Amino acid sequence: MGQEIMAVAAARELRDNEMAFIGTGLPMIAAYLATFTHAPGLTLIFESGIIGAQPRGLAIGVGDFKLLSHCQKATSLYYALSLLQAGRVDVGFLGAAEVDQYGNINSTAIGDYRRPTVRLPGSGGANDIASLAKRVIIIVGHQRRKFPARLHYLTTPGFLDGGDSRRRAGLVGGGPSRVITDLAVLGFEPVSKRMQLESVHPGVTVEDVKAETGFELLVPSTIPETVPPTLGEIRLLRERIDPEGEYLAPPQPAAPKAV
Amino acid sequence: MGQEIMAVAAARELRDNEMAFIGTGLPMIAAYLATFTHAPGLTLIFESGIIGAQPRGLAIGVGDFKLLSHCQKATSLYYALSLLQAGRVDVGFLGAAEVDQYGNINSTAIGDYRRPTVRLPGSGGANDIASLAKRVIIIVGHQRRKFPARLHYLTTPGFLDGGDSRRRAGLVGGGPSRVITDLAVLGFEPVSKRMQLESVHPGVTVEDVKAETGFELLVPSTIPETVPPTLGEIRLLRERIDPEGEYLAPPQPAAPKAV
Amino acid sequence: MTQVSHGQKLISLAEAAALVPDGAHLTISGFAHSLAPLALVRELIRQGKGNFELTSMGDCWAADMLAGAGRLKRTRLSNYMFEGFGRCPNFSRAVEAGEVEADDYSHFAITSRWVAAALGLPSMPVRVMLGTDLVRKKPLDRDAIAEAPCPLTGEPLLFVRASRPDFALVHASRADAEGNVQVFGTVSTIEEQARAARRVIVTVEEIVSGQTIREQPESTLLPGFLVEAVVHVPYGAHPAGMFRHYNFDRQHVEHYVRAGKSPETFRQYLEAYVFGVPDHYAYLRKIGIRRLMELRADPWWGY
Amino acid sequence: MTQVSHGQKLISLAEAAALVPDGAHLTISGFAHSLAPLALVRELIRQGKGNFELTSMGDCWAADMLAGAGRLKRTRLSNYMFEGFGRCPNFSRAVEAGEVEADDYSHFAITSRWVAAALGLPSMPVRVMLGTDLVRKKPLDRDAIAEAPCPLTGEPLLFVRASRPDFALVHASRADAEGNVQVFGTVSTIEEQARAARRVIVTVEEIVSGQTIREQPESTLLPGFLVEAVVHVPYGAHPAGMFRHYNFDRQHVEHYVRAGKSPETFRQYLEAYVFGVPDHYAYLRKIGIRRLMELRADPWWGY
Repeated sequence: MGQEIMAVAAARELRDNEMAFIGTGLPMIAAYLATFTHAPGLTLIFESGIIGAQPRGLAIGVGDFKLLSHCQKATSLYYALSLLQAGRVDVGFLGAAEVDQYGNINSTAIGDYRRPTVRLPGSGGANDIASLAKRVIIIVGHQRRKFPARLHYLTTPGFLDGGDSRRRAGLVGGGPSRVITDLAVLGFEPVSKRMQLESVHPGVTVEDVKAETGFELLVPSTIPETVPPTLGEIRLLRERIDPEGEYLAPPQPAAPKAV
Repeated sequence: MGQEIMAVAAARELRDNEMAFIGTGLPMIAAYLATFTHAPGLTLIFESGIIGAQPRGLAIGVGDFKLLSHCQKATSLYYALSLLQAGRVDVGFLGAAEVDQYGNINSTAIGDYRRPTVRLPGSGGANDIASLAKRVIIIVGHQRRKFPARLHYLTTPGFLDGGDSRRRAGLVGGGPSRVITDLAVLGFEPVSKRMQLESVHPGVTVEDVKAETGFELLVPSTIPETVPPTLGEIRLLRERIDPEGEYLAPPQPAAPKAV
Repeated sequence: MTQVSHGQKLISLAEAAALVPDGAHLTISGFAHSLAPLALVRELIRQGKGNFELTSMGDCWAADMLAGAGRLKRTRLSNYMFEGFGRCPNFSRAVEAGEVEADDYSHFAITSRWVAAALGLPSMPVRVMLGTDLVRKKPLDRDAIAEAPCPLTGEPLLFVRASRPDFALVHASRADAEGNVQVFGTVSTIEEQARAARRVIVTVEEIVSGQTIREQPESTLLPGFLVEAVVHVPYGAHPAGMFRHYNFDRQHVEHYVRAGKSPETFRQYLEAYVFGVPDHYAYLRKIGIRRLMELRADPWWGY
Repeated sequence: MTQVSHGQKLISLAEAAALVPDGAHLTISGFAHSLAPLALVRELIRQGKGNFELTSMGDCWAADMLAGAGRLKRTRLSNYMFEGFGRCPNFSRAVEAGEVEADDYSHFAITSRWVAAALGLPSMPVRVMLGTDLVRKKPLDRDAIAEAPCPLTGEPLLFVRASRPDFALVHASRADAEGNVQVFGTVSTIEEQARAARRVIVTVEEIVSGQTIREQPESTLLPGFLVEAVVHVPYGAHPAGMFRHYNFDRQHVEHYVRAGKSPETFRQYLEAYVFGVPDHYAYLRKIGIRRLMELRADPWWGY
């Protein structure tokens, strides 16, 4: 259910006819859900060079041949990413190993950069998406170690040091607009650019969110509950988009799969 | 015969396995001749985006579908010209409305630039070729008005003001190596970069060349005669490359062509 | 999981021309005698549109027709020439008469202005034009170029400013109703022009299904999101040609070049082929079915 | 007028690996589980080659194999991840152990370093990496980037220096004997890598005639003059896949990732699949014909 409400909350952030830069996993599920509900005119772009994908089923990655087959344009990584720099991409999705109070992300290393405790995959297109898309939605599990006071490495820009530091650095994209977790939906206070709570998911308290956040979170006086998934959304997720439960917890114990 | 000796002299400037940026008319005839004689491994590139052409017959322009059909790579103008900037092109050919003593070329305007007496086509890729190719061969009819002391407009760089002014301007290509006319073959003195006579065509005197040159030409003490076309070269030109006499004076009065 | 079909972009030639206002800054496809959206240019002239500004690489045909009809105000260009037939008669005369302002670039530099815009950069560095009058004489574009050293190596470079024309007018081989465009053969600067322009109108030889496009997504030059409108115009480049569809019309080109020798004879040409025909099919009827059939490409050689 | 055939570029896999010296600076094709020249990488390891430097966008497979075999000295990279299977085990462990030096970029910035080289520019401006540790922490490449304003607009930009690796190692769909290369599907950064590198070696699924290439010249990614050597290696990307030829081998990937969990088990993997097989066909026999057939792509969907 945590996964499902994240997918639904993310899907609702997408508007019809937008250009969306998509990663795999929950962002892809959210994009499919949006396409089947309120945003049929969404154009899906993947950094692998796939433009206007018409995917048959869930893909395991942005390079998946399922996304490539019968897309509108099969091209290069440089082409896809240059669409971002040209300001043509409305919204991008990002995951994170760590995210700080200004929406900056670490996906490179835990510990010292030159001799890390854990070497992570690195930016990939994440820095590009976060630097350049009109807005960015971060999807991340809400655990205290993932919401630290200070990142080990700043891979991907949110609002940097807050205020107008992002614009002053020369970053032309709009920055993160939402952080969607399994506990809550968060946003950014317009002037300071500090992260603030927008809504808590059903059954979650403000204190639950604070307990799993390693920095001081802005909490407006009234916090609504996240609008829960509708039955229609749940059915689309479970029956049409991810019937095997590859990304979402399966509704019942999965049968053993043939290899 | 003037055209034929120009084509032969130009062909001899090409070496096997070079990358050659080709225009239409005499440069194309010269390239074909080189391919059929000493340079079978020549790669022909056209600014229109045609790489590795295998032309069936003479083309009327660099955009001709005869060049495009069954080439190795059909691409964009930007791609073709960027090969020049990457230093991958050994030799380029240029025509000229005017050429000065440093091999600078005008192909833009005669008279005042803003209100010219004669508006010419403009640089096209000529400035790019002359700026960037390792060496450039200029092919032009030898008439005094085409060899002026001062250009009306400097479209395409030769050695600019001579000496090392070309390098100082930031131009990375080697500049013009030869000027081939219907009277002579000319080159450039290595230090001053002024144009100097290299050889005169059979039946032409040094005085003939000087009379048709509007600036002071460097003339070394001994000037050989241009090696005349061989019978084999003449036969290739007249029988195989340009049997209709489209660019070379036909060997006998042409029959009226059907439209 | 099939995609819901997007808004239809197919419109008529008259509707397409009506989108373009007087005084617009245009960039138009074309290289020598191919890829020119001449049916659309004729319709613009027919509708009385003009006072245009152009940014041009190889659209000799569009530029010369617009100049000859008195619809061209100024142009930044790298080359206007009718390959194999000499100078563009109307354009040359208009510049010589002071009726059209011109500012010259090299092919690579003018294209780099579109590349900068396509890449979302304020400018692109190039190593051309340096030391020449292309840099020194800039009646229109003094602030569009700057010599500056590479910040990393100190090498001298020329930075050319991103150019964002109001419209790219493009003729291509085929498209689907969502505006995905494919081109057979060389693609000239169509991609750079379309990515640089604020709005893109494409005329095509054939409308095909989205499925046809998606069977060869490697061949898509312009994805649908770049394209605002698509117009089906067979022989839409005539008298220029389209690789794999038809050759340029040498007879008609010679006729045009002769007509262009004087304003009087060119006015007669426009009367006959633009004002005197109500639409593109009337134009094609005037050219004649026999001639159109003669121009068709051989399916093996593509021309 | 037919063209005389050029020097033959077809060589064996062993000959191709022998061209690459110890300590070379490499760039290798690959995006996620596709386009990886893994037969060539295995042959490099088999021949004892190592001490390599990499400049990388998406060649997770090559990088992880080289790191696991102790052949990788340093890398500038934007991302190494086995999509759907987590981190690259050997690479991550090697960095954590201080055995491999890493310097991080974004995809767009590292690719722009090849774009600069491809275009013959000393550097390219980008609007990414600004404000982050990708700019501040540069153990290898302090002088490869510089923040500087656009000379025309004053906007803040990051200039990244042209990168010219010694070799680009590429796996592609098909080529002819002159080295003209075509790729089905997305092309990752193959074009930028091949244009940036000093020497280019391409392994391909199929060798086709020059005529076949010339029938679809629009599909040629690398023209022959860029390519020094071509090697025919069917299933040369295994366990990665090739669009329209075969899918990546999920079973084998899972096996590899498990083996990569410790140096000991990965040594066993190398023994079994690299050192224990004399050549690529022996490797394919070990994978098994039945499995290779299972991986074949459906001709309609391409996977």
